Amino acid sequence: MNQQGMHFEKLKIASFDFTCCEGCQLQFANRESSLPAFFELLDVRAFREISSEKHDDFDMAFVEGSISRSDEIERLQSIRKQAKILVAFGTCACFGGVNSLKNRIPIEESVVEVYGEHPVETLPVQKISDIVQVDLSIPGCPVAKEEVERIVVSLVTGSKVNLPKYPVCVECKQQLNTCMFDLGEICLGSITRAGCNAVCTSGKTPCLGCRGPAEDINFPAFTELVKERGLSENDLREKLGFYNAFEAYRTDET
Amino acid sequence: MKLDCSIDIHHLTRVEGHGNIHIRVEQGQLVEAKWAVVETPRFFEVMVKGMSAERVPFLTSRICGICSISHALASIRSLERAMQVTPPPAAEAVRLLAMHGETLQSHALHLFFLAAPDFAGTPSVLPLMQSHPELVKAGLDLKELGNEISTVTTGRCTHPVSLVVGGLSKAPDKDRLKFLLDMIGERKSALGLACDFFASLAIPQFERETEFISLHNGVSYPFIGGDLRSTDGVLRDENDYLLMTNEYLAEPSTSKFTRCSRESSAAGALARFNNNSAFLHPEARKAAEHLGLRPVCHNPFMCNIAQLVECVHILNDAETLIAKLIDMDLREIRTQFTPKAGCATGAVEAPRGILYHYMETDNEGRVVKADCIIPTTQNNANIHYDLGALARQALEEGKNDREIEKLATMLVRSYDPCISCSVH
Amino acid sequence: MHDMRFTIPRQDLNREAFASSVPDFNLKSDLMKTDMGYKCRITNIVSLTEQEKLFRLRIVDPEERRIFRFKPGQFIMLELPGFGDVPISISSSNSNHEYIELCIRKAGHVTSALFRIEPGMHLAIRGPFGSSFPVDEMAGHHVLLIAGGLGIAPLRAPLFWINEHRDRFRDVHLLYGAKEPSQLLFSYQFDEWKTISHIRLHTIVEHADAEWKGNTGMITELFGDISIDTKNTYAIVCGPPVMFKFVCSYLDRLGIPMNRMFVSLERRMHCGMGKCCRCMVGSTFTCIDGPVFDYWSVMNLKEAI
Amino acid sequence: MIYKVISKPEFRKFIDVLVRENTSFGPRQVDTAANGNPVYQFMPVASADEIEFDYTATASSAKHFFLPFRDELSRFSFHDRTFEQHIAYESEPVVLIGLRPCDISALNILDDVLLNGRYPSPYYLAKRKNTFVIGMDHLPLPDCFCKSLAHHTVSTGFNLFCSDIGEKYYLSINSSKAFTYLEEFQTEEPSYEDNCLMTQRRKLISGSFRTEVDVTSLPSILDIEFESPVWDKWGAKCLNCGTCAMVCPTCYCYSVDERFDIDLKGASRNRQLYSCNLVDFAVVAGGHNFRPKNGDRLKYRYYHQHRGFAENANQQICVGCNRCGRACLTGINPKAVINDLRMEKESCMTCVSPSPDRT
Ligand SMILES: Cc1cc2nc3c(=O)[nH]c(=O)nc-3n(C[C@H](O)[C@H](O)[C@H](O)COP(=O)(O)OP(=O)(O)OC[C@H]3O[C@@H](n4cnc5c(N)ncnc54)[C@H](O)[C@@H]3O)c2cc1C
Ligand code: SF4
Ligand code: SF4
Ligand code: SF4
Repeated sequence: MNQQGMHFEKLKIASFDFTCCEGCQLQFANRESSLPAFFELLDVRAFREISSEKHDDFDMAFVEGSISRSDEIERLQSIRKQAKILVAFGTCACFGGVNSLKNRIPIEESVVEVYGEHPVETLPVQKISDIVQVDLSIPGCPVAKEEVERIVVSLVTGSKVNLPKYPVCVECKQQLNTCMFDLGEICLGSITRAGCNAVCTSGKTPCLGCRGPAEDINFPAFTELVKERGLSENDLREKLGFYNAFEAYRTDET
Repeated sequence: MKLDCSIDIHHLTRVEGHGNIHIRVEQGQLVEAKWAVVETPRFFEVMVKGMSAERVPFLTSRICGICSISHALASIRSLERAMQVTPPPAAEAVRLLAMHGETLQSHALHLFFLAAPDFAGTPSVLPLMQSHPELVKAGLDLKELGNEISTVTTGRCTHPVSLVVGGLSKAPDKDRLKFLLDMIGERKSALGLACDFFASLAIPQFERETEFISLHNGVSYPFIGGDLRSTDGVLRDENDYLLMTNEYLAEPSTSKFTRCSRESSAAGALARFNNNSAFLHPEARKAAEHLGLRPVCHNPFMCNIAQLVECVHILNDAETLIAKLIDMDLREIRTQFTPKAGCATGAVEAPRGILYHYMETDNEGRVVKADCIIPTTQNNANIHYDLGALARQALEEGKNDREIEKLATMLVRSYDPCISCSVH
Repeated sequence: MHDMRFTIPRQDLNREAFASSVPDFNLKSDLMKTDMGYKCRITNIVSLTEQEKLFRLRIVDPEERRIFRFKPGQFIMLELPGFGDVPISISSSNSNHEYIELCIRKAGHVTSALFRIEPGMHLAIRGPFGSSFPVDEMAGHHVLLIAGGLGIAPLRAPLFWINEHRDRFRDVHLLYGAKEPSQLLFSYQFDEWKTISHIRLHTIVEHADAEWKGNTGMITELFGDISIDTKNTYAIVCGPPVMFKFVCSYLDRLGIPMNRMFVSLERRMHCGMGKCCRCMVGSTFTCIDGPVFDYWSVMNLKEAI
Repeated sequence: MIYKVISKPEFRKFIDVLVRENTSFGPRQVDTAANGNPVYQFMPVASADEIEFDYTATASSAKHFFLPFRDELSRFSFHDRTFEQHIAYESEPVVLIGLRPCDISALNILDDVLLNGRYPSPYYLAKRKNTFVIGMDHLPLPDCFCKSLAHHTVSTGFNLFCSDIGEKYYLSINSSKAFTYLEEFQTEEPSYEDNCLMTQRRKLISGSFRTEVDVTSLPSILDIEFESPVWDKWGAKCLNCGTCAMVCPTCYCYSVDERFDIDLKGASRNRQLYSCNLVDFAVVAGGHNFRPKNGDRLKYRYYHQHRGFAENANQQICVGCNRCGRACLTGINPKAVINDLRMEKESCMTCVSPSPDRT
């Protein structure tokens, strides 16, 4: 591809999934009107969900899902060896995602609960960066395809790949939404990284923080505000724990 | 020379999730034919424990990236039934429309991205973008329409945001509904093109007598709730889902298998069609005729065709539904409720078949026990037994190992399995 | 009934009409600043070091070339379509109307993209923007030009001016410091400056290499070499904030009046027009009130350095 | 200016015709807050019935009709080694109904900033010229403090302004367009009685303010208190969420980004409203942040609102609508912050310990 006198190379990508719902990978096939142009930017070397072709010579690996079995660890490590750029793709990959809720209960209990006396192998859920080095994180449950498109275009052209550093409230206010706090709900929008176009609060459901913490958040002021407004601390705990994205900030109290 | 072969497909491509096919033939005799699901288990039934009812649909929708709306609605239905909450009629209409969006999107994805390459002999849809641009465009147009319907009704196409216990957190915007109506009008031609393409394909001839199970309500083509009915004549109440499924473990699969009156049964578009073809929109019935689909059809490859017929139904039904919604007062969309203890099943027809969520709540509306039975789980046994029968028939027809392998993969894909879902 | 549809005729909104509706709006050159750039062709690129390149740009349209005029110290917004625009000081002579030169360091995303382009390509500039060095006021005085590292880029414009009007100035010293000898930019012009323009050049590096025979240390150490009549001296200081903090307070102690010392400030900028507020320092816009400030103003700006 | 009175039913008729013919926005109730208060926003309206003429104040200002939150400034299309740049300043005509005096004052301030400076903004001008503004007065909310900034009345910047004098609206007509449109409807010259009612109305509004913020000599106080602990105190509460700036009618700082189209055949240059409270507002190449602390950033918003502009045009740009105060989750509001600064100043003058906790 030549544009403006510069030469751009297609991205040699591969997409892999681990413990997850595959909803993020599915976004590759969404935003149909720009799909043909989108795939023009990619040289898909391996992508089991949509293609039977499989080659090992990719530069960039999109890794979806969290890690919860020993074979997954091995598979991830071999992907890391091959990939020049490894992308943690989606909330499960970036933070562990909803799967991490399992970690609240001892593993054996979970196995017995679901599989009775036929045990299956399973480990506590880990995020991708617990196992291998991650070069780029694209959070979201699911990832926002528009943002994925933008990032892919940036990678192809060599322009800046950036996620917003500010929180969801900015986008929420731009949509003229009524603040969930005014509707009596705890919302994680003010501590969560924007980029989703405030999709949840625009649908009048509180932000559960799938995109993880915004840059340099004021977590103490946030928990203080929940207390001051007399909102349920149980609810706060449930929300902060939902995607495991605020692990680093949680204290025994929250 | 008698055929000796061993087909070992590790992580079948172009399906959602991880599944393996093993077929072993010695001296022209089938020794083994096996379908194994090797997906990593996620333990949603454990995760959901202790969670407040209002949060549950947001969690369970994450069971599946394709049919998240079905999962959300199955949970919502079980919780609403458990706590005796009646959603307002407008909310029910919007939910049905949301199901239509999801089904259309899912069917289009399956038909064009996952199944069509088999018939065209390409590894994926990507080469088809060059060789069959109109066909791919038709597929994308339909898929986009499905996604747009989901977005207008639930706020987002994957993982809905406004489906909540009690109704909807936000009503769809009427201007956007009107826009959908125009979009449907425009995209009917894409559907026609798809029907002509699939009518021209040589669908493999293979039959194995099967018990087909789906929802049934006796008045309309079923999507949300109703009785459980099988083509073998079983009819049960929604709450008796366990008697309809009889889950059992089939190692090494991490997904369970089910059965009803026979060794296996099937759910999905074909099952819905076989049980409810009378309730299809007349246009869809016409399309079925054109595509050579008649109840009760026992050829699993015809699943693809049944999905296409359902797309016709959906486009036409969505039109009526949207027109109705535009005339409705959409302010009353959420019933406030007080949490209470209870238990119930919520069954919906997900794109791949009947989906059950069973939930028990405590006084605060927190889930104390949950059970989810996924359509693909209900198809696993059928896929497994079909594989054997298919291999046997192919051997009789003198097919070689490559042909058998191709047929086997096509067979599994026709079921449109959603594996990570089945190992939730 | 009147037609209640409320519209303003389209032609009201095109550029010409817009310009006439705002008093003192000098159509072409002002619009060239705000949105529509001057399209330029890159005629030449010189690699100065691994991190710095000198770009020569020629405005494509002859009429636009005629309009574009700037003063030493001003900057332009350089637009690389698709990548973005960045503020860059003009590093060539303002009496040269054929082309402009920009000395650019690879610092981030837009500047890195600039490093991938080749002569012949087109890009755009908006401007010129900002305040300039008071070269007229400086006439008749001694001049100290002090540059650290890339600071030589904005200093080249006043340097050219002085060279071209050498007889108007008394002693001119150029004090130039860099981290390493290889990072002294424009060394190929040193002889010309010294012999033809009679500029006293003093260089210093922080880390010498085997070949380096000159001074080593911080730039302030060069002051020992020169004697200046502080009452009759103007100074221009360009370089990283830490440097001019040191240098200016040193010159202050030597007795150069604060309003005769000039610095060029850097901030994040998007518009160059005092609208986006990204470059606000206190109540001052770096882009329109600056980038050239006298040291007195800088001292009075909170957060300036 | 021409003054008229119009009966309320006739006024509704006028509005109805106007909004049916044009793309229009007016106050509508979008929600009911948990405390029972209605939440209003300027929303699309297609008939007079959809407009809440007796609303209180909208949660977000009308700023985005003139400065969209996100706006494409220009487009580039690429050909080989060169490109074309396209700019469209046009904007569709819009009718805005129900703006409060403070909202209109805010537009006048934006006019000052964006049209009267050295580089007037054609984008803004196009929108401003193509918007028909109908103002309406109201009784202040308990926390409105526009009177402290003398923005509770307004005499320019609108096409038509309506004051509620009971049975009728008292109209101030400020554009020929408004005058011509109204010719089709029944209006009357204000009678002596109408004028009295109007004076009473003004008095009533003026006397109803319950919040006062002393903004005299604020610019210099802010200057002196640049290092004040007050900024740390409020900074500790600030979430850097930008909500205040988004809802504010005069916060106009922005950011620009450029994006290639997905087919790489073109690119767009976009403006996005930003806020000095956002964490990366003052970050430069290499990652240095000139304002690394919450308090620094919060301070800058107050500087810009209450001091920054003062040096340029000798007016503060805050109009006292208190939208920011109402929207701030942690309760940061101009009244509290400014009072704190004043206290700080006064406590210093009397040599009392400058405790930041004292309010
Ligand atoms: C008045 C002025 C004159 C300058 N003159 C020169 C020069 O002659 N040569 C030179 O090499 N550099 C100069 N700079 C610095 C140059 O503008 C930055 O290095 C450049 O903006 C970095 O952009 P980037 O996209 O490569 O970096 P990134 O870090 O990717 O920056 C992204 C964006 O941030 C903004 N930004 C970041 N850093 C700066 C900064 N320091 N100043 C202004 N905006 C910034 C820009 O808008 C840029 O597009 C000057 C800066 C100013 C303010
Ligand atoms: S609803 Fe959430 S995201 Fe929106 S403004 Fe309120 S806290 Fe922020
Ligand atoms: S002052 Fe309030 S609204 Fe503004 S950024 Fe801080 S927390 Fe958000
Ligand atoms: S700073 Fe606050 S009170 Fe002042 S104009 Fe803005 S939103 Fe209104």
